[in-house]
Amino acid sequence: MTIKVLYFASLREQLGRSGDEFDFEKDKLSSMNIGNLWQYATSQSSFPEELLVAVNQEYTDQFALLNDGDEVAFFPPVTGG
Amino acid sequence: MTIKVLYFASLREQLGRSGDEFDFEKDKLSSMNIGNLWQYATSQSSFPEELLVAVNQEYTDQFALLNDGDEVAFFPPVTGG
Amino acid sequence: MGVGSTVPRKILIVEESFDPLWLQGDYEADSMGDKTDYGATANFIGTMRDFNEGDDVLSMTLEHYPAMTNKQLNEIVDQACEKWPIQNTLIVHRVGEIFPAESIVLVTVWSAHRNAAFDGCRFIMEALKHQAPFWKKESLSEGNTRWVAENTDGG
Amino acid sequence: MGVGSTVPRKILIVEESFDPLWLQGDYEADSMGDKTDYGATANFIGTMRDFNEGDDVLSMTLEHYPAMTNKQLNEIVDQACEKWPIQNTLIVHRVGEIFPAESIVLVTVWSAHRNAAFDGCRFIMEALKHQAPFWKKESLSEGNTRWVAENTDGG
Repeated sequence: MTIKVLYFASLREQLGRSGDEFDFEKDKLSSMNIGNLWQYATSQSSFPEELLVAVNQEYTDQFALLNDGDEVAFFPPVTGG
Repeated sequence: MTIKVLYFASLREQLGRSGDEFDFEKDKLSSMNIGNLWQYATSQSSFPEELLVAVNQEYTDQFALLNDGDEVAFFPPVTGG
Repeated sequence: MGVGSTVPRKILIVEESFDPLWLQGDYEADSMGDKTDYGATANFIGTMRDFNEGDDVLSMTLEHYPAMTNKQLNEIVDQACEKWPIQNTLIVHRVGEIFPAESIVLVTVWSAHRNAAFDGCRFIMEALKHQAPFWKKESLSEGNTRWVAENTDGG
Repeated sequence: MGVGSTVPRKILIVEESFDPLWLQGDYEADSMGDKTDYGATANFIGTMRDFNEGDDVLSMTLEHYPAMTNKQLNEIVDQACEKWPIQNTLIVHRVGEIFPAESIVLVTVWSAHRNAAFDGCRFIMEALKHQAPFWKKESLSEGNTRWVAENTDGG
């Protein structure tokens, strides 16, 4: 069960990497939500209030569940335009 | 005492002319307002509700008074842009 | 007169077909070319359609009251500049005979901030439609002509 | 998917300096050149300023999340097209290193009616600012860099 994780902008710089690729057991993945993945990937105990998250390029929240092959992106508030 | 009157668009076509130039006695002019001028110039007894009027290129209404040398313009609703 | 009247602007009444984007670029290069403090430009282009009120329109003739047009458009820009922090404005309006797909009007507003550019551009455009002394006469495909009766709100 | 997704649009992410007015004219000629039924075009151009939060900004670097950028911008256009009768939309957004007075973003909306063009353009621009995954990092004149924290409403 593969999960691809991407980090952007200031978060990418803080973590010192632009992404991770994880291989979870099926049982473990089905018990995880986005908040758990964030803790697992970054060792940060809480989910920052302003942190944005997208699964497969669509916005979602920390309570969303995960599926095999998902691309999960964490990033700070967007500042385009 | 000279008053220049201009007519635009459909009003110009209805009247068959683009303007008039009137020379009034001082006493007569000082007793006239725009509504009176409209009647005098067009022989129309009432001031049409949608008719617009400008004196010296600024919008005003039928109750405004006149001064020597004024340029008075009557026209239908504007439709630019 | 308030601060509005000191804000730069260009107001152009043209009798020939014009390219609004080219005029905007040209004016921007001339009057804003050395500036790096505007963050927002909003424009509106009105284009002649080939239909109106259910009829095919072959061409239009735009009449105006030159002395008043200029005065009114300047006053409208002044009003916008007193409401919003506008840095520059360009207004171009066509007169004479005009054909479908040709540009009728361009309003461009430059500002440091996007709300001012959006609001200012729309304010000027609405005020122009309701106050500037222009009149449109349509030539219909049936061979007759008619004056456009009134501008609608936002139509 | 509603009617919105069938409305033509072009979404362009560019890594080099671009001329928004030229791109708009070029796209209009390509995709609207044979049309005589649009009466209103509204656009917004965002330009890099040389100051922000009281500091001199020498340049900016724009990062984005390519796969999501495209998806989000298309969804924003779809939403606009379901709200208003929009005929066509052009969005151009710059990424990479950018300097003062260069264009960051262009949003153009074509419609038969001016309210739809104005409202649609502004809706897309606001949604882009708050939803599209772009991030700006400023290089300041003191030699340091900083990430822009947040887009303001209409700033």
